[in-house]
Amino acid sequence: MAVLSYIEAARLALAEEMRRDPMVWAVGEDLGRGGVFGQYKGLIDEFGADRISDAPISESCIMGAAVGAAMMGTRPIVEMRFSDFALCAVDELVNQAAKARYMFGGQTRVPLVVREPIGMWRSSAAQHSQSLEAWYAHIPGLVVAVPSTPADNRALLKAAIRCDDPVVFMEHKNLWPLEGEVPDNDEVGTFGKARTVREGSDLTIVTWSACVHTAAQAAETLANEGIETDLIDLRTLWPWDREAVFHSVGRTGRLLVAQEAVSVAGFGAEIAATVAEHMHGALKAPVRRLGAPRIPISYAPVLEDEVRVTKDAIAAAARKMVNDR
Amino acid sequence: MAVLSYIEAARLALAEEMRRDPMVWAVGEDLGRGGVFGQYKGLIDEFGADRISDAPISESCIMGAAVGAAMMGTRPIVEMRFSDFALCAVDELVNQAAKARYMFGGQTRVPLVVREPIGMWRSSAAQHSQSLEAWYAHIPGLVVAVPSTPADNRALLKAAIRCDDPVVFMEHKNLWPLEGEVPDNDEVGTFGKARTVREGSDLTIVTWSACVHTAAQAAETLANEGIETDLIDLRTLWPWDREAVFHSVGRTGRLLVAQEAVSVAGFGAEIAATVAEHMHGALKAPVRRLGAPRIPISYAPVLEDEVRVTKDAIAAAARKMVNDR
Amino acid sequence: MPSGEPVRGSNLDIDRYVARFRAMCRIREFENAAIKAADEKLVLGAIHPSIGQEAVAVGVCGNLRRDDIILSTHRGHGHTMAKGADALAMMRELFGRAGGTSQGKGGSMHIADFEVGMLGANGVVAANINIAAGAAHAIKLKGEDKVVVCFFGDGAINRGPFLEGLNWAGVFNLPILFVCEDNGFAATTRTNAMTSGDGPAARAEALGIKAEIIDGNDLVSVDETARALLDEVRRGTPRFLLARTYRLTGHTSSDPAAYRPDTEVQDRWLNDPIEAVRRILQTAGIPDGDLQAIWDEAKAEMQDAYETAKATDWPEKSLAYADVQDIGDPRQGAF
Amino acid sequence: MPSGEPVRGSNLDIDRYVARFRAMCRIREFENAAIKAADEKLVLGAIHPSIGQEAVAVGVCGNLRRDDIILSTHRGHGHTMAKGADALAMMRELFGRAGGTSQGKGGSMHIADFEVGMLGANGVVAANINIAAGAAHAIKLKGEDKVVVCFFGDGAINRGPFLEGLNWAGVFNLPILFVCEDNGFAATTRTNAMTSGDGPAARAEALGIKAEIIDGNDLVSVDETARALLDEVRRGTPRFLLARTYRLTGHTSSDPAAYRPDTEVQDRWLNDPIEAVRRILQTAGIPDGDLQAIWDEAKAEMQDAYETAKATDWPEKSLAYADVQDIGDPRQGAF
Ligand SMILES: Cc1ncc(C[n+]2csc(CCOP(=O)(O)OP(=O)(O)O)c2C)c(N)n1
Ligand SMILES: Cc1ncc(C[n+]2csc(CCOP(=O)(O)OP(=O)(O)O)c2C)c(N)n1
Ligand SMILES: [Mg+2]
Ligand SMILES: [Mg+2]
Repeated sequence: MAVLSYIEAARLALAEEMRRDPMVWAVGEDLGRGGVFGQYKGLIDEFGADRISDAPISESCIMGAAVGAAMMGTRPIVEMRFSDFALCAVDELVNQAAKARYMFGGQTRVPLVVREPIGMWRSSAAQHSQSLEAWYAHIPGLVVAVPSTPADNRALLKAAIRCDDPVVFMEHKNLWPLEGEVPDNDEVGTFGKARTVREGSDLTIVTWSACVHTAAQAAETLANEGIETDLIDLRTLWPWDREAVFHSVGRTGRLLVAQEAVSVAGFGAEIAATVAEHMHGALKAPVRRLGAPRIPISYAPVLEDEVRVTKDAIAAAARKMVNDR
Repeated sequence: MAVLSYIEAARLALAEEMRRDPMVWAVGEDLGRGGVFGQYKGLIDEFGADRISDAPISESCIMGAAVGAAMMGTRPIVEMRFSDFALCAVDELVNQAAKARYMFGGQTRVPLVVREPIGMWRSSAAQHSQSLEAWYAHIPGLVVAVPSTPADNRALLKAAIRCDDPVVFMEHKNLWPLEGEVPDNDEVGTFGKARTVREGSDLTIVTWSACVHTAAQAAETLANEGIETDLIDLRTLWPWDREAVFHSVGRTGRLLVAQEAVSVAGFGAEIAATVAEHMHGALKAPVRRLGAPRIPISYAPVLEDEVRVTKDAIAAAARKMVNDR
Repeated sequence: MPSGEPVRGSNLDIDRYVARFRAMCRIREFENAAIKAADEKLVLGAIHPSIGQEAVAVGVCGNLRRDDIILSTHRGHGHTMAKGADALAMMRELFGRAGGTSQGKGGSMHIADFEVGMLGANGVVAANINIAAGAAHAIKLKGEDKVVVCFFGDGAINRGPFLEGLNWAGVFNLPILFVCEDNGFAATTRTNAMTSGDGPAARAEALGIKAEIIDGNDLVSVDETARALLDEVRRGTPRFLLARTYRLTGHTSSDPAAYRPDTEVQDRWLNDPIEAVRRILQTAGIPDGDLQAIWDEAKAEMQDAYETAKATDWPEKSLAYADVQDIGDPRQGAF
Repeated sequence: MPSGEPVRGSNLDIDRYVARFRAMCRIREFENAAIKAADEKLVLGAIHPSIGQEAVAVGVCGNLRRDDIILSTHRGHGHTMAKGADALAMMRELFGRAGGTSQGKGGSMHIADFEVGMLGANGVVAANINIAAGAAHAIKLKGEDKVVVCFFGDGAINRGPFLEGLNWAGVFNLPILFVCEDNGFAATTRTNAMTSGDGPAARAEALGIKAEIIDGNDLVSVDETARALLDEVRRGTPRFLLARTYRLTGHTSSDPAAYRPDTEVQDRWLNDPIEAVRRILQTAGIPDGDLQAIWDEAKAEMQDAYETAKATDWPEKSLAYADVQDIGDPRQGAF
């Protein structure tokens, strides 16, 4: 076990996969100098400018070209810098990458990894802070990964690179410096396999990405009050680990979903609805969602904080669910 | 009361609003010749080429220019032709139009109507058939309208044109020829006000757009079996009429949501989750969703039909909910 | 600029041009059969015939290897056939039947045949430009000597991907030939009315891609110019070809094209690219009977394709769930 | 091409240039104060200083009426001040405080002041180009005689909106001046390494927008060229101005810009546009003490702005829910 940061773990995964498979290459703006957050730092020295490729400010061509390059047998990783900028390349991702294999009757495959850093990152404001994972979960053909730890970032990025279908890989900007243990073995993650962060019998909290850590703090607080949380980190939203959630709710009888994204039509709705459909009889309390209000994200810290799902909000909601017996 | 088709009702609304307000104008490809479905036929003769304006094949500029023109006090209606092509203009709609008013601290407004014809239209295949209303409902700043009748198409399009915020106006391509009574008065619709299509006490079916008609047929079948449906047409998804749904489910104790869109992370999840959160105690059966499987839409009719939510599927699901007492 | 066999006059490479004449007749008759099927509601989706533009497809693709790559547009039948796709499989695709090139899942607007290097038509105007640049990018990364040809229309030059894709090809020096088929129209709109500046070639050159402008209805100049440009492309320089032509039918098979005078269309029919080749071959001494026989054969072949497609079964329903993605249950949450 | 007052030599319009010198000093010192605040974590979001590019903002905006319109980029402080926005309100916006131009909701990358016709910086490169074309479109539809100026960088010419927006302006003949500030860099990348062809002006002309190329660090030529172009624009012809300049700081205030040699930057400092104006005014007989006093005043003003902003309250929390949209409850489903 080595201790690595979330960003180092991603760099390691990239380097390992690029060594393993000469068809893997990355392209995006400023990658030659390490990328905007340093996710590619140093890689150009080992792999050269063809495989750690700079790009013009052409998001739709970065994505579209990657689709063509993937159909021709290479395995491109495209860097969107901020997930918000991927909105300049939605036709390429949703109409082209996601549908090519199906639309052409299985004649081709699009092994493409789209790295989209998501989430609030102090005072980045409305166009650099969004979390739109629900959008991509809604699109047939796309895999959606939302890692929350260094170990998962490495394992899931490796899985994404080896996946023969397009993967929207959403790293949370606030997690870059987060440190954690990363196994020394060459572990490759499994899509659709949730992680139980802690076990408990009073309620189930389902979450993903950076919100996992907020929820873990809330669970700590709750534990001190004698409320035991079964905390589930979904890791991927498509596929998502329904069985793990059903199993947990079957034991706790209570589901709380916590998400950073806007709650309305967020992925939390899918989880809550699915549990309500399939586990109605097992519920001791109504399912419950927490998420951002339906407002753009502000620049001023005090206003930005208004959309945050806090540890206290999670603990309060959990408390209410458990105590309203 | 005059009988008009869905497409005629839209043309009427447009003409009425353009006569009323000289700042209203429409822009899109081929509008001068009436638009791809004839939604603008004849309007250029009355309003001229400046107000029924052709456009280059430049979706991102059609949308982006409309944002600028709206901030300068005009009221543009942009025609996206197929909602699928609006994916070439997502930055302009989501990062710019939806956020400008907020991001600039209320200094400006973006009175913009984005017409996005949605839905399956025999053998239009993967890139001309999508229903992505859930995406826009997830975006703060956007209104989402999904009319199902000629009367609503007229009244809601007029409301959209008069709205001072951006409205994503989704007409269903299969409904263009649908005829229905349209009031002679100058009725302007209200966003967030659902329509009760038929009343019943056994279960509530919530739906919108073309699926309303499929659900109505199912309700007819169910009625013959003695199952009375409270059928609700939401008309708009943001805002959506929570109170109407709560009120109905309060009486029936059963909620079935039917949608043409992909079920996973579709707007039906929002409705089912909300009802499960707030009306748990009133439910006689688990909430239930019907929607398309998570596959792209095929060209071949037999394959295209595999993603359709049919009258029979709705009736079967309803029957099961009512009979599993 | 043209190189290779001189073809006008006495020592015309007759076999070459007879073969191209046949290819053009086959495309023309494929389109005619498809239009008939659409009128009869046997082909249910919209189709965009390439009648009048056959010389571009045949002239360019006639200079490609089987392992070279092309990408096309909504108006893609001609390109696809010219690259070597099977007409019956294509017809079955349009009919949405089993054995279609894409198993009936794509239809006309997504016609594709990866076996012959045809990476797909596209329902989104100009979307193929970026994808084509990427295909060429992969070829360069792999060190292969294939080339990519990207066909698009004059309306596509007003979408962002035209700038982004051509700039990309120039920056990375990719083996790609951009072929703009200027047929004067973007759906019901005369393209020049919505285009500022001197058009496709001027834009390409401003993006660092040298351009040639030719009469796209003249098979000989398409053939010779394409051959010369593809030589350069194969050596690693992206190039641009603007082929002026005319869309003799409506935008789709159901478009009466009332927005243009009949006289204009009648004049353009006098410039039918197939008749032009026929005249060249007649002058070169081929008996017209032989040429008419070739055309009749093409017609018969496509009528057979129509009948066979019509008699073919629908695809297996289970195919609806095939080739979505390797993981995840597509039925989840649906019914 | 330049028109109006001759300014070099004896009969220099002194007051005009003293005013512009002051405007440039104020921008420079605003940026310096903002950088200091960012270093001290008083300004929390990223800021993109325009140090070294002041002559473009001041030279162009100095020829605009208050009711004319500008749109800017992530590097928008200079343009916004040059158009007449209040420096203290801007500083408060960067600090995220009450009384900011956008009430603290937008910050540096969304700086805007609609009162003075500044319709916003933009966090998305090139997104302002289409919006600006639309603003000009509205002006034309309303029959007003305002003009729009759209500022963007050399990196923005590789995004689709550059093509779509310029084509739009040409097709509809809109009153808009596109100003490309070529500072040689797109973030950490030398723009020319990722740009094919002859650059911004060549692309603009291929799109039917006539272009002028000038030294953007020479206030006089920016002023005179902009004045001449804006005359044409006001008469209804879109025009393009390419201003060559240099970004003297890093991309953001926290970018050490290690990707370029110090010597390059040192050389460029010798071409500081503010010092150039100072020299012109000295030659024209203005005592250097007077000029230094103007600069010192600017510095004092911005230090005050910094202190005042620092002492200003945060915005009311309730503002988070204001100005979302007129209907719908934004709290629904959240907590
Ligand atoms: C992004 C996008 N916008 C609009 C359309 C609708 N559309 C299909 S074909 C067409 C005209 C294209 O003109 P051109 O590129 O010249 O090709 P042609 O039809 O003339 O072969 C349009 C507007 C589309 N398919 N995609
Ligand atoms: C669509 C988009 N892609 C990438 C970015 C990240 N980004 C911000 S500024 C910048 C460089 C822009 O260069 P240029 O247009 O020359 O402006 P400059 O910074 O030199 O003033 C980049 C890549 C962005 N904001 N938007
Ligand atoms: Mg055309
Ligand atoms: Mg620059």
